[in-house]
Amino acid sequence: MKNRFVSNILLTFVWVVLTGDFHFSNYLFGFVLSYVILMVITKGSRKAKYFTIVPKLIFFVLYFVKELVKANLEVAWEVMTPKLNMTPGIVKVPLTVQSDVGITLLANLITLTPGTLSLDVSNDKKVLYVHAMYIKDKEEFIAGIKNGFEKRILEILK
Amino acid sequence: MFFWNKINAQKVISIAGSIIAVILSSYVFYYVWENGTQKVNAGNWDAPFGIVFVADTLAVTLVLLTALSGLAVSIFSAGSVIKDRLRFGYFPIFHFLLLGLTGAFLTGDLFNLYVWFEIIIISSFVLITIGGEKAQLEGAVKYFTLNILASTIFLTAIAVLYGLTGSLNMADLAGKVAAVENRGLVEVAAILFLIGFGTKASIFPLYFWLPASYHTPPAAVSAIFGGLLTKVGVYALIRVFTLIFVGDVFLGEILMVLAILTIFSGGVGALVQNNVRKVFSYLIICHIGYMIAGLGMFTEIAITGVIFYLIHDIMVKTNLFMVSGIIFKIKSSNSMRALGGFYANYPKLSLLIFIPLFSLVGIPPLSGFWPKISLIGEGFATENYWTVAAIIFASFITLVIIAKLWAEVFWKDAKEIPEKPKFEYFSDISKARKTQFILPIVFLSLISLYIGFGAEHIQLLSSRIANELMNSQQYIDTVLNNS
Amino acid sequence: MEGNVVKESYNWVPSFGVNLGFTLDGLSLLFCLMITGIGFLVFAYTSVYLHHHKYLDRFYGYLSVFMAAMLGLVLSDNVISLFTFWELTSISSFFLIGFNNTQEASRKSALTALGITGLGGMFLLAGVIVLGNITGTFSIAEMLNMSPELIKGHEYYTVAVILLFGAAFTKSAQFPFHFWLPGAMKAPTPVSTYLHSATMVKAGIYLVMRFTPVLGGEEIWNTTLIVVGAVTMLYSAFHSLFRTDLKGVLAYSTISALGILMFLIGMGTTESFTAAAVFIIVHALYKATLFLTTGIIDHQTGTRDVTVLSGLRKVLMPVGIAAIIAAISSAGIPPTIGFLGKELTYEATMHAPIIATLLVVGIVITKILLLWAGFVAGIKPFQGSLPESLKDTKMPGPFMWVPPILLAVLSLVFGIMPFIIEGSLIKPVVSALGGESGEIHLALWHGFNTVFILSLVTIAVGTTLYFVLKPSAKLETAVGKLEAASPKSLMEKFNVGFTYLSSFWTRVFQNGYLRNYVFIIIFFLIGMVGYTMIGNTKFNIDPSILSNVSFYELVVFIIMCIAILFTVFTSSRLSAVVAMGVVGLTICLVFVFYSAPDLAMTQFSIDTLTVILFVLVLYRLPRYLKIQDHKMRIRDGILSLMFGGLIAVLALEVLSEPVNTEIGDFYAENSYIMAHGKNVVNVILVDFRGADTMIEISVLTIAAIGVFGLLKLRLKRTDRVQ
Amino acid sequence: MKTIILRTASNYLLPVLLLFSIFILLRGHYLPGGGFVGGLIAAIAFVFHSFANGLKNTKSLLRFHPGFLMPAGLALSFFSGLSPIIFAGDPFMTGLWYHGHVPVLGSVGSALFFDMGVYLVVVGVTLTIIFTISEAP
Amino acid sequence: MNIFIGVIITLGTLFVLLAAVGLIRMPDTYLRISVNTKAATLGVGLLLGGVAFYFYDLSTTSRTFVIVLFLFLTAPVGAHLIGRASYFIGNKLWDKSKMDDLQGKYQKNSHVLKSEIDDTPEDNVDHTKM
Amino acid sequence: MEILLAILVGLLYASGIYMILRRSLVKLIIGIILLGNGANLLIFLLGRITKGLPPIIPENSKVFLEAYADPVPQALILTAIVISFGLQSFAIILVKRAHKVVRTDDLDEMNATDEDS
Amino acid sequence: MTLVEYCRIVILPVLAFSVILILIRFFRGPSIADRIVALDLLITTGIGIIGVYTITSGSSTLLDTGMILALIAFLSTVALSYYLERRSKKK
Ligand code: NA
Ligand code: NA
Repeated sequence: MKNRFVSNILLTFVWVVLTGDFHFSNYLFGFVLSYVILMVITKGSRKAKYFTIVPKLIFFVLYFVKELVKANLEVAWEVMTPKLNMTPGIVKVPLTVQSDVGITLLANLITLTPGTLSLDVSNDKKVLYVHAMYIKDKEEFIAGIKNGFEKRILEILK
Repeated sequence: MFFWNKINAQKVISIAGSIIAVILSSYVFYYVWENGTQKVNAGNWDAPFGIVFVADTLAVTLVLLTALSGLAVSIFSAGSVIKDRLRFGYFPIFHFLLLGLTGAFLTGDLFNLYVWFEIIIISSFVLITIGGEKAQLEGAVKYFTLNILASTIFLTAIAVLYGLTGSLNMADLAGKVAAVENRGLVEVAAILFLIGFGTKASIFPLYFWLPASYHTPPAAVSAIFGGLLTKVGVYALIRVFTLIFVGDVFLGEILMVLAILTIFSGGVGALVQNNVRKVFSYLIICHIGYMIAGLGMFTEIAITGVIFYLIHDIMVKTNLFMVSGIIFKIKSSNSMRALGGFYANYPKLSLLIFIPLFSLVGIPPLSGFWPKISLIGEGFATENYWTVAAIIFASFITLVIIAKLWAEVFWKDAKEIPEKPKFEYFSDISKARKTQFILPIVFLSLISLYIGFGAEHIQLLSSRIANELMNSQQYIDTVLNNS
Repeated sequence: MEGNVVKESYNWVPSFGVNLGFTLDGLSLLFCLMITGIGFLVFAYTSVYLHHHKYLDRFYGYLSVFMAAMLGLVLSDNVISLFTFWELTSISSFFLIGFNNTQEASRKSALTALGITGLGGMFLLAGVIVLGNITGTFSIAEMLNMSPELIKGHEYYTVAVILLFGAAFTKSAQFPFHFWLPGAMKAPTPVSTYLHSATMVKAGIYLVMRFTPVLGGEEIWNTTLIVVGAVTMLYSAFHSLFRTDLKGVLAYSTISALGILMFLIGMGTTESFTAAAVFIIVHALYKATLFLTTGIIDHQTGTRDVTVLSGLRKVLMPVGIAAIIAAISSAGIPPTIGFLGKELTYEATMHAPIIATLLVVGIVITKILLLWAGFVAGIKPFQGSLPESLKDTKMPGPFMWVPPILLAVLSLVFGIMPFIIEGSLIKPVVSALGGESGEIHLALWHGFNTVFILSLVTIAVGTTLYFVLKPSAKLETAVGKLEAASPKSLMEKFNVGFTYLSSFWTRVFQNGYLRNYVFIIIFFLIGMVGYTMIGNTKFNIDPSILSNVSFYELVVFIIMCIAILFTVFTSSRLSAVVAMGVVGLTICLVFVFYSAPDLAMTQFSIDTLTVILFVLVLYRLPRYLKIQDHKMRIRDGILSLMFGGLIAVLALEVLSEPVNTEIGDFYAENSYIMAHGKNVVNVILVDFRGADTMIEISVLTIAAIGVFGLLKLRLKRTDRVQ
Repeated sequence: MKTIILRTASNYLLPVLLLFSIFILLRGHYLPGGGFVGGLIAAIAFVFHSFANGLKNTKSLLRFHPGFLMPAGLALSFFSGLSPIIFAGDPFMTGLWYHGHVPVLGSVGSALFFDMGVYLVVVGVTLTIIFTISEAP
Repeated sequence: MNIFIGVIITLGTLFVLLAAVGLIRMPDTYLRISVNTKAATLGVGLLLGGVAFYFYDLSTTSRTFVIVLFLFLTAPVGAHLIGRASYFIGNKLWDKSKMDDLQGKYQKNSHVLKSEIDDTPEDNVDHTKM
Repeated sequence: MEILLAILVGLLYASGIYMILRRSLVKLIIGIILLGNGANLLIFLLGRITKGLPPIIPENSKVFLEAYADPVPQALILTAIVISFGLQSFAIILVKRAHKVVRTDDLDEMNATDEDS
Repeated sequence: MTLVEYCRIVILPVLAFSVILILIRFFRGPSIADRIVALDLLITTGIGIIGVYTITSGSSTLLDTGMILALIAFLSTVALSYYLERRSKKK
């Protein structure tokens, strides 16, 4: 996977130098172009990982942005309305992801989303303690995280 | 710094470096003496745009004196400063301090002077705290705070001057400040400089850091502090008041009043001290007053006296703090009440110490005497009778104090001071190390004797410096390439 | 010899006009003979007196230095070199008085003597410098050649006279500076003989004599000398009555003699000069003899208590002879030279320019008392019966007893044959003083006249007194009670007072409280700057410099103000640190708004690091003190606000001055073209003003080494004391 | 602070910060930045790492004592200031320039090495101070 | 174009404003930390997006991109740490909070965080007892 | 804006001194830092302030095409800031050591070295 | 109204107003953590202000400061949290 990525970058540079156009858009174009070429010319099982992960990554980012906007609006509403209708609390979310990177990524994404805050991960890495503004139902909340961010992270890190 | 842990190598390098510094500065001194004021443009940018280093006679003289004191204290340090302190960068920082002093004397740029001052104070902070004993730290807190305060005031003064003239080069400022119409602001800037430098020079009422701290670090450190640190403040005062703010009557009067109070405070302070090093500390203040007085009179002869006194004082104060070190090494105390018996037990050493002690008093023809002729004479000529009275008072009180010290430490019977366990007494150390204690004192005493008996040379030098200072146009022309 | 002057000169510090110029004229010759002659005898005497002393070599060393200095003093033609030798005599005297330096009393006397003579030295220094100012030369010969009117008419004439008198009176132990001399008797007797009777104390006399032709003749000169001399001679002659220590008696009578000399010089007539010149010789001979004999008595018997001593003629006959001759000379009884001296003195006094009668009474009383003192010192120990305790007293070696005999014999010889000294010594001296030496004719017998009657009265009354009044410890104690009002104790009280003042002054300023130091410094700054600004500045703050304030700028201003105040007034250290972060951020924003991105970056990075530093250190530091002192806070607050206000006003004043951007423009123009950089600030840092940066990184390095040492270095117990 | 999140974050932030610091250093001659800020950022990067992973780990990452960077940086700056004396006979700190365009850096001259020296000193100083404090009892 | 930029900048500003209001209104520390991320994410993100579009060149675009990236990388870590620290120093949850699963899971001395409450209650950080 | 900045500078100086005048070591350090900030800002202000025109030569030009802020004060302040940082770190450590050795935070109790001994 | 004017007249004041609100929180606390959070948000807002200011001044080099702020601002938070934790451990 790493090799692919490096090749991709190198090809991008070759493209940029060849065309002599050093603008950002040309880099981007070169990257996409060499990505496609690499995808085409690579065979075998190793192919799968790098070339499936990039689209997943893109979708993941989009998903995150969606969540971000949604939560932002939610919190905005909360702040604007005169009465506080929150039901906050700290929820223990059991973790499926085991790698440090995965846990960190998950925790950070949760934090970045307004209204929720990853307080800490237990030392045995089994649970994540999340502070949230709206906990209508604990199980539902946990499921939301597990089926949302966590599932996608697991996919990417597979 | 690459020899961090090799103490002996550090000692050798330090002393060798100091010798080289003496040789180089002697050469530069000779060159300037023969060929007049020189300058170097750092980065090849002409003044006032780049930083310029100017070697006029005053600067090279002080550089030479710094190198001489540096050499003496370097040798003294090799013998007296304990291993642990050496391991923690004593020598590199000591040489940084000397470098800072040299730079401060040579620079022709006001902000660059500030930066050199900072290198001086940070080195001195480190040297004053190195070892971290209780007294050292207590003293250091005061030393630190008041010096930082002084630096800030100095910086404030630079800001005002830059705001008024847009320049930092001292020669350039000379012309530009003269052209400023709002004289009140110029005067305020001058006062800010006076307070900033005055704190470093330890004049009244800005001297408090000095008696609070100078006796706390090892004697070698006190020696270099006592000899040079306050003098760089005096130098800076001389420089700005002869080059940038010239001939302001109001300032002259202020300087005179401050000088009198400085002399008085230092004198009475020294009178009531019991610790030998504190006595010397207060005497530093007292004698700074002479120089400020001369600066306040602002005649060529008075400035000659100031310069002569400066030369004498650097040598003798450095020496005296080393003397205090050797006294401590012998008896493990610096308290006059506790000390005694030196004359009986160390007659030769006592006679050696007699030289700096009575040079300080200015017993003619020892070195401290000559500049008083100029100062007292000009005091009368400029009708500053109170200043004359103060100078006479100071000479007298110095005599009384030193005589008392002599009687207590040298004449009085040796008291039984309980031996400190594990204290490494002078008598315990090797001959080579004893030499490292005594040699620098001999060296500086010889120089003091030369200043006294060869006063003609020093007087010629001083009057040439005074002449250059009073006729600063030549300095300005050299720096700004005016022809 | 008369009028002949020998000159020798070596340029020493020509820039000051200081040379080692030596001139031997009549006045110098008189003193030179005393110095070398008595010096020679004292050297010989000492060889026995301090025979087994551990530090005899040192003693001879000091004595030689003194002798050289004294000779230099009287021979110098240059006032600066005269001063140099003057100070050297003080210093060598200090060492000689303190020769027995392990004794506290000895040290104390040495200090007192040095203190007084040192003070005089300062007067002399100032005096000769003033003289130099008046005359434009340091050469005495040149001063003598100047027209006296020029000097006496000068505005500094009085100052010069006062300063010189200050020097002379202290050195020559005139009232009220006399008290160091009795104290100096702690020195070994040869020292007392040599310095404190024959030579050093006469340096002041020499000085006055030397400058009589230059400065003398004016009323202030004469009157002061007469009054001070008269008071001194009477006061100390009277005081000698109450001493039981032989050396004490001698010391007071010496002071009295010195007073007489001042008194005589002050009259300023040829007669008085002659009298003075003769009396110098008289006194040198008899007083030296008496001191030497006293030394022998002390050395051989171990006591100088005159109430104990008697009958010593039986064991110390030759010494006794010398002493008795000296006593007779002292009493002014013929055929000693003392008689001659006294006659001349009376003669001169009778012709005194002012209140002659009163002065005659004074001088006669003095002489009577001195007669008593001389008898007590020279006759009393040898008279009467020898007490048991002194039976074993031995004669000392000849080196000890020959010198006093020689001196005593001289007293007789000069008395009988005064012409020996008349032409060789007296006349030259008088002419050096500006007197008419032609009028002088010395003879033992002056005829039966008023002076002779006065002499007879003196001798009669004095001798009677000697038999009536014996020295006694009781008297000494009784007079001791009066000591409280004596100059000595006044001086001591002044000393105590001054020391108290010194401690007080030192404690007030150097009181150990850092905040007081800061307070004084800032107070001083406000005072000075404020005074200057109120006096000089125009307060014309140009409104055009106050460009419009946007809302966001106002907000930044408000935030910073609040954050600063919060930093100052919060009671939690951590909150203060956080608030400083806010301050830092707002400063950073100011830098961004006003075109200084580099500064903004650096400021912010450094603020962050400072917070980190604080945090790493803070929990090892104590919480804020809970000290509430409202008065102090208000005082400090007012001071701080004044300081801040001053700086703000100063800033606005400067801003309304025209701006000069010459340097910045040069940098901007050349930044790319010559220094190949476009960020001018960076180019300044690494190129135009790279030297600053070089030093600055050195500062950082030193700070780091310092921190490292401060935290890592723990002195071992053994090193802690080094 | 033993939190997984901080530790992991520090592992990816450290290279980012270091890279950024060098970026800031190199562009200083043309745009805001330079040796000071660059050095401060690099130092902050290591300090951050030490918060997350403990001082020991950070030190083992560095392999040498940060104090060594101080003389090294001083020497580099000093010699780049000295180079004009040696190579061109010009006064101390006169700029020496390689006349030609180098990608990313623009012109290369003694000033760049000078700034690098500054960078090293700042890193060395800051780390020495902070590490010493952290270790002190 | 300018209108588009104006709109996203306005939106960004509003989010920042709301975060500020939230900071005032939110009743406990944890909630305040939570709303904090608003400004850091959408607010500043949109503002800088506007800047990028306004200048529309590589250097500005990359710089704004880097700023946002840095914020995304660092803000959550900071929030995590300060949230954790607030729990240690005993900041209580808003009294209308529904639950506190963290109750009793931290060890006072070691700061070890457990996934279950174990048998060392004396060492557990417990806000109800503080 | 100059007047506001002047007031700020004054306030920084005032608060710096006020803090130095207190008895606590920590306040002393804070005071020194505030004072340093004040001095830097004063240089900045007296070097005359210019809005939005950093002294950086535009990309495709060799000289400035429009007005620019005076770069000199900025360079000076940069040097001053860094130097103060060095001094302040030393100060902080000094205070820490002093507190540890002297065992007090009260500056009033640190006066042994001024006493006659 | 141009965009630049809009930014200057509307956007910057609104952001400045936000800053005042944040400052109120900073002032009120009550816990030190709240102050740290307020500082954090203040810096983030500061980045936004710098961004808008680059538009009004037309000088994009000022954005560089924003980069530094974004990257190292949280270090203060880290350090302060570190402190709070160690302090609570000590108790
Ligand atoms: Na969140
Ligand atoms: Na620089």
